[in-house]
Amino acid sequence: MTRLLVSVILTSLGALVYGLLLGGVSRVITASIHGRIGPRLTQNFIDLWKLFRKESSIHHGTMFWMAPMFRLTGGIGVLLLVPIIAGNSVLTNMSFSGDLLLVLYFMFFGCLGMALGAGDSGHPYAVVAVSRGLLQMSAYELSFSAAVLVLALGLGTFSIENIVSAQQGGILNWNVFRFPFATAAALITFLPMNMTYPFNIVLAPQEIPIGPPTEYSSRFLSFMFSGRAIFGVAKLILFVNLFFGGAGSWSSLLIKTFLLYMYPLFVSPVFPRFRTEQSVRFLWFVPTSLVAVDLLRVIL
Amino acid sequence: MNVFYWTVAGTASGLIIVGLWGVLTRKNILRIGLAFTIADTGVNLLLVWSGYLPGRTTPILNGDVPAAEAVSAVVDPLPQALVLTSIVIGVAVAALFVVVAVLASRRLGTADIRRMKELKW
Amino acid sequence: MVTALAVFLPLLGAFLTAWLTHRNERLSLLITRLFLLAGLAAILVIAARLGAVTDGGLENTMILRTGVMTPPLSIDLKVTGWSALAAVVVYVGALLGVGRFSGRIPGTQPLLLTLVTTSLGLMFATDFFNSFVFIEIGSIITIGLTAAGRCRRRWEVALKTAMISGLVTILYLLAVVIVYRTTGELRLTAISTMTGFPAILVSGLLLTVIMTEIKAFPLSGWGLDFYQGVDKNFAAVYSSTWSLAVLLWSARMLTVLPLPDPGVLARIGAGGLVLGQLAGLRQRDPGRMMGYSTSAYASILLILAGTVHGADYLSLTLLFFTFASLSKTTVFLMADPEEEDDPWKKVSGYVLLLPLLCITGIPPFPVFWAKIRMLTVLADISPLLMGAVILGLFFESVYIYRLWSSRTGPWQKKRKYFDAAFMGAALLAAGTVWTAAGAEQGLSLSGELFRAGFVRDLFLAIFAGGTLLSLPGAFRGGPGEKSPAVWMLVSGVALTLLPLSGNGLTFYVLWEISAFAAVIGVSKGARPSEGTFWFAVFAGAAGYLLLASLVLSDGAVSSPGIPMLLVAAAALLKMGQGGAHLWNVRAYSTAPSTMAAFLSGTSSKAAVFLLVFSASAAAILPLGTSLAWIGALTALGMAAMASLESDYKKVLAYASVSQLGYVIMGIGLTSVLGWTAAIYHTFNHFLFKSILFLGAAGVIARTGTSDYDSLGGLVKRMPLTFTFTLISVIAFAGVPPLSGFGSKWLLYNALVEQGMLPLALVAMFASVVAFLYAFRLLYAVFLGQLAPRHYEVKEAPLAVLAPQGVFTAVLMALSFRPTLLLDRLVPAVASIAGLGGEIPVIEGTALSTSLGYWDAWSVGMMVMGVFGFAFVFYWISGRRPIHVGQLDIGFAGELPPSPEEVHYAGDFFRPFRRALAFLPEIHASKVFGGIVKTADLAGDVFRSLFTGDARTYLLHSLIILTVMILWMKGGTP
Amino acid sequence: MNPSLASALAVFLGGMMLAASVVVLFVRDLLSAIIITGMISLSASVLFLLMDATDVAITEASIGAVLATLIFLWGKGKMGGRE
Amino acid sequence: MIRTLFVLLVLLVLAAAATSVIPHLKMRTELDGAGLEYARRGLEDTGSINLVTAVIVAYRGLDTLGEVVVLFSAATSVMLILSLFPLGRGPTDPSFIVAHTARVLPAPIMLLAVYFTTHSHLSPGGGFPGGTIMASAFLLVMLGSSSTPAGSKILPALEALSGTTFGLLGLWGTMTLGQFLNNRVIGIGNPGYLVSAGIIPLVSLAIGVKVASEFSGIFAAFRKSGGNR
Repeated sequence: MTRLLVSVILTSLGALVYGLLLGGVSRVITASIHGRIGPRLTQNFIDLWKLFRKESSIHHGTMFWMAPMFRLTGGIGVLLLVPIIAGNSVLTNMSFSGDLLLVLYFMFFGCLGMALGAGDSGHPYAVVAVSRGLLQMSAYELSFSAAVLVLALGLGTFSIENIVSAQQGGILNWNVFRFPFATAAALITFLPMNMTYPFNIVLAPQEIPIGPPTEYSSRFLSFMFSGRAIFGVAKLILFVNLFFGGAGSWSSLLIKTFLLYMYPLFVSPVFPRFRTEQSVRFLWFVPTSLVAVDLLRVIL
Repeated sequence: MNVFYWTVAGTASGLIIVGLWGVLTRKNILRIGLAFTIADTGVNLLLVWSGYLPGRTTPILNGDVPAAEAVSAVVDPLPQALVLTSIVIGVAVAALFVVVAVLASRRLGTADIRRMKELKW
Repeated sequence: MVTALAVFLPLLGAFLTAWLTHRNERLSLLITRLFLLAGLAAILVIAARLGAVTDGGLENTMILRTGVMTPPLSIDLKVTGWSALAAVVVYVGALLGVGRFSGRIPGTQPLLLTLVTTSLGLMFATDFFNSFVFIEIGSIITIGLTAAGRCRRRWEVALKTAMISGLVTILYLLAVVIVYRTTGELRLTAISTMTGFPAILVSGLLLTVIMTEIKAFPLSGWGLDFYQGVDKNFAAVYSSTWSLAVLLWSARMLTVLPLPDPGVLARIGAGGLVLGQLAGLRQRDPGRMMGYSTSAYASILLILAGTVHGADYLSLTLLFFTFASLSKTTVFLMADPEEEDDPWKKVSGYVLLLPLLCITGIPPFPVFWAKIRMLTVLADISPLLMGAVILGLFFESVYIYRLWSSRTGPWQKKRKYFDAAFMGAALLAAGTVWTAAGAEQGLSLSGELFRAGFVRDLFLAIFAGGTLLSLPGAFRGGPGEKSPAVWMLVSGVALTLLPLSGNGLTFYVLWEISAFAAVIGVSKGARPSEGTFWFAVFAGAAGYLLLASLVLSDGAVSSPGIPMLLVAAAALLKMGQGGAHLWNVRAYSTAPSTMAAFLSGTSSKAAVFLLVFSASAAAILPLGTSLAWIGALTALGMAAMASLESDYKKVLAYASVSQLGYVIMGIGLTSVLGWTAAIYHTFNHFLFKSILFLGAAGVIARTGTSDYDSLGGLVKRMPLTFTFTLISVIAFAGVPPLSGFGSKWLLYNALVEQGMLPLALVAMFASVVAFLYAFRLLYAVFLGQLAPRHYEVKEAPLAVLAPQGVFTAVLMALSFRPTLLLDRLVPAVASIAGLGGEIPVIEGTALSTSLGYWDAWSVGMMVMGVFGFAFVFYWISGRRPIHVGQLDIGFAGELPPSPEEVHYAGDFFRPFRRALAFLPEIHASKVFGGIVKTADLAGDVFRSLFTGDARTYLLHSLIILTVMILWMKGGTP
Repeated sequence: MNPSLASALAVFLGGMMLAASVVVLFVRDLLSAIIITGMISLSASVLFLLMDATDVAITEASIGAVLATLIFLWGKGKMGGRE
Repeated sequence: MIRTLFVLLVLLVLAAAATSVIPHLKMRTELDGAGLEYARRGLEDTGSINLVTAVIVAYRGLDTLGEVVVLFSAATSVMLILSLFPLGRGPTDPSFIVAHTARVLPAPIMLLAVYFTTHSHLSPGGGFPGGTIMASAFLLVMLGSSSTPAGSKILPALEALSGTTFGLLGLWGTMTLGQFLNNRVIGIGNPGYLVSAGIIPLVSLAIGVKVASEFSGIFAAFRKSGGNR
């Protein structure tokens, strides 16, 4: 019990640090692509601390109040439900409580909380962003869950651990090779999942300050940032587990997640931003058709 | 005697057909009433006709026809009895029909049945 | 002697009053009543002597000889137990109507009294020509009283009736000629000995006469005009005297017709029933509707004559026609003849309810027993015929419903209505008791129709609990609503008894009671007309499908094959699946909110119950996968509709149908996992939909609106309602750790286990779309800006809040310890024969299959732990934030204009609509509108037969006559 | 009566009646139509006599021919020129 | 025109279809069925020489009662309707010829009527033509006077009386012989005499009076609402 508690706390903190670090890296790289000087690698830590320490703080109501907790819980929860390193009994954390299905649905927890908070703020922009975000989510979840279900059907299990262990024994056993189309689809959905170009209309920096959390500031925002960073890492680990053979060791975990994190950076700047309905339609059809290919392979 | 027999039958049937024809095609309600009367007459003829036997007499057993020979001497009394009823009924219905027709044409301002169809469908 | 008195007393009275009425109208009326009462006493004595009330006495006979000698020379009047009972109805009808009608129009008593004697004479007549005389008297009096009636269109009606009777006279006398010439006598029984072409000709003539007289489609044109145009108070007398007499005489005539094949009658009747009632579907004039209903009963007579024989025939005809006549009389008595266009304009629906229910044959009214007996017989002969009859009856119930539903008049304590209603109710109640006691198939609430066990008990708990918890809020209707509490209670009690029913009949009766009580409950809403109509139509359709299944499966609710298909269709309709959601959306949104909660949360589970138990009894589920697909597509489509909808209750309605789609999906899988998922979700849905609708009830009660655009920010005013709604929304969205996820987990396991990935995908997509409306619901109603007009809004009434609390408590318990339910549910489902697939394993709080695992308890603990940690950490890590209002937002330095303008709720998911634009717009309302339009068009084709020109009606009769003669001639060598 | 005479009379009367009945339908003047209908009734009563139905003949002559005609005449008078 | 021809076509098709019945309706040479029985025992059973009357009043008395009721209902209806919806224009002054004829003719006409009515069991005629002729006498009286004749006041009473008599005569049979309208409640006497055939003369008289009062009632109603133009 104590071991579990320690592991949970350490994993969460680690994921937070790693998430912020990755964010910093991405900002640096983006800046260099743009030819700017850009922020420092540690800028995200500084921002977080600044927000956390800010004295003045307002809230608009109970849901506004609770939303950052929801967000944080959502992020940490997903992280805890995903076994981080295959075979490491400690770092499986809470993954015994449920399988892939639970993770899939638990990913909504944080989103829902944040959306509610945004709604409670009473700010129309926040709600507009929520509207877009939910729509886009509904779109990418279709193809992402399709990809996941194809894996589950193909491997005959919903258990992430089993999925990971099914990929052991050589790189060709990785699902990225066994289910290339499903993986491709999942990688496409990875972009809107992280709200990067061309799927960043939710944040739409030119129109809406920062998307749903428009009204948030100070400590509330720091919680949200933390939640988001942890959630990002959790998603990376999930992808690695599902498609890239899982991580047998710390090093492979870091390398795989880092590479996966870098992939949007090199893809997204190429595309212009989709309008909501465009992204929705794109996500409904393109990745889903890809999955369909693997689905037919599995069924036949 | 067959000629007589079938002539009456033909006349009766003809009257029924013409009467119904009139009922179904005439527009003036009073004339429709007349057509009904004609058809009724035809039906009555047919009824009496159905009780007719050749070479016999009225079913009244007075001196001319002894009661013992009635069976072979008189025509069938039943259809005649029925026709009596039918005639009276016919005229009763006709009287009512005419009264209704008169009032209908007065109230509706027309005797044309084609204009008496407010109730339909 | 008593017989002679019973028949001729009114006639003597008529002669007397013909003289008196010129002198003293009131004395005349008194004498009329006295003679009628004396006659009634006489006929009651006869009925008692014949032992008519007991079942066997219908065939006992008493002869009244007239003239000299015996038939065939003279004429007998024959009173049977059967006709004696009908004669009682004639007297009662006359007594009920005579004061009303002749009170308004002086000088009509002699005719009314004569009509009674004539009706009795016709019912007792044994002689062919004698019947003719009676028919003529009846026609003359009908014409006379129609013309004397107080209504604008009397002349037209009287003239048409006169012309019809003229034609009938001619055809009948022709038949007399042929009968007498070929048989030598005129007894009715002689007709049946005829053979060869004369038999055909006489059959044709008499059938035409009968069909015209009883107003069977397609010879019903004049009858429709008659009922539309005639003085409604005369129609009251007419219905239970002359109309009844003609029906019963025809019932006897039809059995003696020397038809080559009596089955022809049934086909003519069934065809006429379907087409005639189809024609009536679009009818708006209430009087004409009654005419169409009469025509339906005429067709039923033809069907009975063609299929049923002996004692059954007697009891069925008696049941059908006496009670229909009596009900019709009651209905007409309540009409106000001065109101030409809608004589029932000012009448309260309550007063009309009983007789109209009786006419439509809703259990437990006597006509129902006759109907089900008839259908049972028909089912043995030809299921197709039975189907046609059921379809026709369904059409009838649609326009009868319309007749009822447009009665919005308040309950008036007029004596006029009271005595009619009271007597009608008393008579109907007596009849009900009589039939229920003598009904061949008894009702039973103990028996093994449904296998006792946990699943049955679970449904029992749902029905009982749902009713009890929805009820408190129903006592006070919301704004503009009336209280549906009584009807909810009736419906709920019937529902609760449903799982206990001992046989199929009981089940059906309870089902129907529950349905029609619910219809009335729904009609208490603020703008009920359309919603209630569609609800009634769909509930009616489901009921008739169920009836068909019941009849076909011989006492059980269903059996393999077609009956099971019918049951599945009924359940789908009831649950709004596969496009049938039209009724849910319209009814839920217009019904009183608590009624909607009851319907969606509790009542819809009856369909699940039906499907589960029928399928498990039939051991197989036809459709199977297709059923699952219907559920999946419904779940998806309705979720999308819910996201785009802007009315609180409509959203909930769509959502409800969408959620039930998962249930159907699970049942369609026919595996242990699938059914576990379905039943688990059923229970879940019961909880969260009840909470949601009750919450909506509270919101609407306080704000008076259900429009998203006008709501918002209510979390500040109704925090408890919001909390309950939030919890149930999280639950139905399937977000862990609340109970909805369990349903999803079980369902996906079942789907993947069966290898149905496409289905799983659709389900997954539907559940994601569910987020859209889930959030929108919470946001538009409770979050965002609070409109100034709602500043003073109070928390919802305790009557809806407390039940929500109870539901929420159960929901939370189920969320954290789903094994409380699953521990019992899984073994129960596993023991149902015919279900394949693996059985999930439960260990402690964890549930696992070969695919995956789920431990709700530990998930719950984790979420609580993390959330609690974050909360506490926030609490201790710094200063409390300051609360500011919703208008105090960063608005680019501007002051937000007004809360309403800032609240962004309308067309919330516009991009979604745009993204869907490539789909052809298939709205259920359009589809059903199309169906209705097609039916209307088809009905119009047949309606257009009735041009209103009396000559056309005569021509119809002649054409039918020609066709029948040619047909029968061709049929026999 | 001589059978052949009866037959001849029947043929004659029958033909007249049929012709008259068609005339009733198509003659323009309603008054003539009513009178002709009365004539048809009278002819019918002759046929009744020929068929040995004395009672019927008397009744038809008094009721069918006279009374009905009177009633229709009254009706025509009351209806006036409405067509 | 098309309608006229179409209807004719339908009727002819119907007639043609019905022609198959002709072989079944060949002329009879011998009585059979009920007719035979009536001819054989009619006189014995009823004591009426006129077999048609025997059938009408005795054997099938119920039909005749019905017939009377038909007339009663029609007359009542007509009177009712005309009293509810008067046509305006009351009686007009009779012409000279009519007035004089009306003074002379009624008596002999009445005589004929009474003969027909009371001798129904002996000779052709009977209550119906008798009653009609009575009514025509009344009609003449009515046409001859400019006001409604005094007789019309007692019409309803006469009507009620005759109708009730008919009904009670019927019930008498039920009470004594268990057969409604049996004519043998009193002896049938010697056939051929005026007082014979049981209650047939009585019933005929009742019928005659009833028919007369009904038709007179109709005439009176017609007259009241405007005479013949």
